[in-house]
Amino acid sequence: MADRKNTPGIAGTSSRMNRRTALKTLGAGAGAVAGIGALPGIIGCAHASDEPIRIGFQVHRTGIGAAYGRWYDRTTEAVVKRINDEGGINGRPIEIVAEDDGTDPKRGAEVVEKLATKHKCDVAFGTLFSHVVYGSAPRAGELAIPYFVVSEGHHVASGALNRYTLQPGITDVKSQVEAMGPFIKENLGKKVTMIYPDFAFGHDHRDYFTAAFEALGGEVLEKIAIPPTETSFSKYFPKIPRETEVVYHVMVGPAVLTFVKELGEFFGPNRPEIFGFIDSLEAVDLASPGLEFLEGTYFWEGNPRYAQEDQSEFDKAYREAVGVDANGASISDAKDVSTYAHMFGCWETIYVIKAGMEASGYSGTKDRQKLIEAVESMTEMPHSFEHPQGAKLFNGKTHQAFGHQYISKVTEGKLVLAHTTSIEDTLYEDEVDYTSMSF
Amino acid sequence: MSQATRSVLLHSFVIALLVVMFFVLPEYHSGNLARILVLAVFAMGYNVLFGYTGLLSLGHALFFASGMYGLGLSIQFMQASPMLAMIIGLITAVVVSCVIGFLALRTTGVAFMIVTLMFAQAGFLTVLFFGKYTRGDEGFVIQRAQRSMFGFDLSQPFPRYFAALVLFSICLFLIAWLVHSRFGKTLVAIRENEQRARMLGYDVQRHKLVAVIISGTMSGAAGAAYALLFGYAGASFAAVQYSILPLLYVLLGGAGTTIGPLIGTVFMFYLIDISSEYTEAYMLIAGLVLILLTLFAPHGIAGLVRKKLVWLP
Amino acid sequence: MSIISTRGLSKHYSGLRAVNDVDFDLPEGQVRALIGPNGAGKTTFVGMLSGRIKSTSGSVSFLDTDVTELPAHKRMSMGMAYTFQITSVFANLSVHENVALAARRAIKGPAPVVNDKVMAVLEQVYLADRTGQIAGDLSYGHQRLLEIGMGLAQSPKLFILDEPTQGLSAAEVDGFIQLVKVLSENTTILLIEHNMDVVMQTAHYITVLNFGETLAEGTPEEIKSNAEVQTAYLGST
Amino acid sequence: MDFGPYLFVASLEGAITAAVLALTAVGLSIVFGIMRVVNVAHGEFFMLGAVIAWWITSLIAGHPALGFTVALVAAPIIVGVIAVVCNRLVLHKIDYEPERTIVATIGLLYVIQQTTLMTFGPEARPVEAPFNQRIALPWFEFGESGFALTWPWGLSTTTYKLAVIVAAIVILLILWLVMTRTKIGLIMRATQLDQEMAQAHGIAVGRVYALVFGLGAALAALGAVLVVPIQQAHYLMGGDPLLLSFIVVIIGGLGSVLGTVVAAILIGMSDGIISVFFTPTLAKILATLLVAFVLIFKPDGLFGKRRE
Repeated sequence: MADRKNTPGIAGTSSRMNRRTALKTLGAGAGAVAGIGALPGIIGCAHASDEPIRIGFQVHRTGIGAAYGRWYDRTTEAVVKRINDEGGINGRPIEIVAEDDGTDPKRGAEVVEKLATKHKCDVAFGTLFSHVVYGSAPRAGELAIPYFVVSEGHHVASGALNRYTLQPGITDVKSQVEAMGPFIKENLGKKVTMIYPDFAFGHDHRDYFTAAFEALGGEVLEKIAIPPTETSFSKYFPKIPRETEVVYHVMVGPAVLTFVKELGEFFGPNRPEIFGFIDSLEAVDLASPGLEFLEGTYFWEGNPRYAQEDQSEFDKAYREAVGVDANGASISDAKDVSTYAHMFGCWETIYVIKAGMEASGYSGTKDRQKLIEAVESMTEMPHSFEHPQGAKLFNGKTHQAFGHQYISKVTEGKLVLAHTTSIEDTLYEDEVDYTSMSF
Repeated sequence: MSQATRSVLLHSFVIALLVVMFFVLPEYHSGNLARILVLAVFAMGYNVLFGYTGLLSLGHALFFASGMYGLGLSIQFMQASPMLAMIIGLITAVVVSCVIGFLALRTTGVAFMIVTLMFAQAGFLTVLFFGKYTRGDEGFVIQRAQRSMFGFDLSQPFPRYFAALVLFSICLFLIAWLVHSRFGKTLVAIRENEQRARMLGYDVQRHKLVAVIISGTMSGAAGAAYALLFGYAGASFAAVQYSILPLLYVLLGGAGTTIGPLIGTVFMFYLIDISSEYTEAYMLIAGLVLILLTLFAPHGIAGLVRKKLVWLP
Repeated sequence: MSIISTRGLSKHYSGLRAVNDVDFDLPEGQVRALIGPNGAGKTTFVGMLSGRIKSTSGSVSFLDTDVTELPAHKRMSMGMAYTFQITSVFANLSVHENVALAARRAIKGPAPVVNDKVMAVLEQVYLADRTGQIAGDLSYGHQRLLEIGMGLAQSPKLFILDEPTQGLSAAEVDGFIQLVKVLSENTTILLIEHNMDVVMQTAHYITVLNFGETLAEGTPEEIKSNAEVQTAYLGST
Repeated sequence: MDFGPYLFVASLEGAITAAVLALTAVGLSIVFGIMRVVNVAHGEFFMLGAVIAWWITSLIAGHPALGFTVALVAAPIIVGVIAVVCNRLVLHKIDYEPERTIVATIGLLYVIQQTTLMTFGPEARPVEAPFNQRIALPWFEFGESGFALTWPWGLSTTTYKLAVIVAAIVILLILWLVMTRTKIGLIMRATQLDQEMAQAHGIAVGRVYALVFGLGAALAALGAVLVVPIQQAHYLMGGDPLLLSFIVVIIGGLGSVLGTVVAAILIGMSDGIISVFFTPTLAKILATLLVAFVLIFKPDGLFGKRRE
């Protein structure tokens, strides 16, 4: 683990302007290191070669997802460095070939095509925004390139995609949302008003949460869908019924901070309980002006942003490798807050790819189907350096991972873990069996 | 050689070249070219209205999306065959362009730009509003099994490329014929001097309406083809960027020329594709190139060529 | 028989009576000149005849049909042609295409037929050697001629010309006078004209407008000797 | 919330939207009215104003009002200068030809956006308001015990939001005075009416254009500085103001500053009030269609002069 000491430095120095070149040199450098430092490992391996494994990285560098993309980039960089330092995959170093998709489904599909046919990548990986996943997945399937998304959308598990698309590194919105029901009902209140963006991601929240919550005997009083182009929100809040006990909010996009701030201004001193998805404040500093009112409210977190008292050694190592401080911000700039609740997915997904390639003896694109079968046969992924967010259960039939969810309470301006759901809370019935589909 | 013969020769040559391209180009580029051909159809549709009739619309995403959703939703919810779905997509685009044309043509100039922009924005929001069926911004995938036409699997490179090329060729010849027809020449007259055209006895409103319908339908055909060939329909295609794109393609390639839209689409596509390999700041490069082009090639790339070859249609 | 006539035709712009209650009859085959001082409402009046300007009240009938509610293009296709006071040609198109656009609307025949007509017209307006030139590059006088040619190409029953000789050289004006004489053999012509020489040489009959109302009507001789017209208009030239 | 207070809150929100919109749009209105060009990069000048405001306030320590005041002065000037440079390097060279201007300003839009992304980053960044107290508002009721004042849940606004409305009114008044009472205003209006005539009278049209373009951008930036404590600085924030101000200018009638202000109020208020009666997205659809139909029935805008 000697490498972990200098990783943050590297992540920190690579400038945002030429991450691509940084990645390239990093990949090459790491390859050289792997070639020398991990010699014993390689010699034992029959089909070892210096030819790197090319992982195509579809990244949101521009467009609405750029804030997420930046941290997905840094996380990927860190995990690749770590793996390459440890000897790569099957003795071969990983090379990341990154292409910006502009957070646009059309460009996304083009990028997948480029990664597959021009850059001859072994696999494609890394998409976050679900509309880009939807736009790109058909092409991945047609080109028969394994496509590992890190999106938390329900698209994969819903059966809408194809055998080549998998989501092994992050849980999906359906399981996240359904798992919140018991906590909200027992600790916050039975009468909920939901505020969510009026597009598919918001509708998923609305539908899955309402169903799960009503099954528990709770009640969703009002569902307020906010148009995605909106920049001011106060005018919608009067729709919140008086008898509301809990306001459930989830917003995405650049206007999130306005949204949360105006929510606070609306309620003033006597607010109901407030439960939000951290998506509303991902990459936003909790100390931003106007957010004081969040004190005492609750958030779902995919992975706790602030290092907790009982922080695992895995989280510690992961945090350090990516270059994130104990408050979830960049170690080089305390105002540069990470998308901590999502970006672990890149780390874990790359490790799943590694495990899959090692299990299937992957040696080249001809082994892509074997790789997918190998991943499909995975089940338990224990809490480890490979899976720092927590233990996961992978469902090979639905191509989706399931895992613990975290609920934190804002305490003295920091998110303090209040509850961890069990994996069982997040499970639901299979909606598809991809393994029965042909390649 | 008469103008008509020259035009047929030129366009046949372009299409022959495109046929050869598929076999010559590496897989990645022929895949791109399939996309470009569909987008060029969109741009050609836009060119009918902007380049030939002189009406600047900022709402063509609506027509593109009408075709896309007409086809997509009928496959998704009626299990329509691709052929039937294509027809439904075209009918949707015809109906939408009739309505928009009828209403928006009460205005001219900048008011026309805004009215079309507003209708397109309303269309985009409508797609989100009916998220239950359209899945809003996420959109939906049209599965491979539903994308076979006449026994060809349109998800495969060869059938897909040639399906795109067939559509493109039909539209190219349609436009080449149009610009030499009385109707096309009247559109140009309207573009050049609407008042004069009216006082020559031409029914300007009717001509404009027909131009909107042809333009909207061609754009809708592109939308439908895009969904069918690439298997995805989503709200981002109805957003305002997709109204700006065909305008850029046409202005870059050369407004009011038959092959300008194709040139502009190729240029813009590869400008982004290539510059994004060298730098993250590819939008910066794209922006600078746009500025330079307006400074040094005001009539688009085809406009530059036309200076040498005045007969270019 | 009147080819065009108006009854009580008026155009009021928020208080200003540009044209007020004009009764007007133009017999078929006549060359009529419409004269009057600047601001007398001549252009507004012919604008209402052609449908370019909507009348406030009154009626227009053309070829015994009430056309008051018909849009301009319908009146044109019934057999009117109109040239603008300020030159209005398709500046970026060729001379040939300018005339062809006019001819095509009137002649439904195939391209060669249209082409013959275009060449005949260009011959008539002395532009036959400039067919390929871009209209915007023509001299002002040639543009005026081109515009007249566009009118001719429609083979109109009624040809309305709004100040056709403005800006023409003396030689061009003479040519124009000859042209009108030839045309008058089978076309009714309504001419707004300031050049009294042209009026006197071409018009069979003259209508004088002043402050939007008909001041006088009569043969050139009658108008010349009309005292009222003298004071209102002719005296001042 | 009861209907009465709800309508009140929505109207108040509408008024804030209207104030910001008026400020942003009036810059475009001047550019559009005088130079007759569609500046697609107008929204990016707005964005630059917000981003520069964030940058300045983050440099200046101490009470937030201090940094904010500096930003209020400096950001519009900086943005105005950038705009004048753009005008000189690009628009002037293409002679303000309408179509080329559209493409060129789209190019500018890309350049400014990408440059901001690379320097400022993709995050939304807040700027602290110089003052910001929540004000709970009372409501009147005729209950059983007669007339009574109540304090409904959520019926509130903030001092800063009210200040934005006041500031917008003041700035617009100053602008109106400049346009009508000063020589420079006279020159600008003369150029608007007839460019050639103005030139004939010895007005340096080129300089006027540069000034107008800079002023238009500076006004957009000023609007952005006022807005940034309510919204946040973000590199993609220019899109909406561009569309909205474009709409406002056309609805108001080309070149009519008064029309622009009235249209801003109309659109801001209708956006707020329509949201009371319909579900949010439906309300947006209706507000959008309203704009379209206003223009269909009044193609020259509310205050536009009919061009024959």
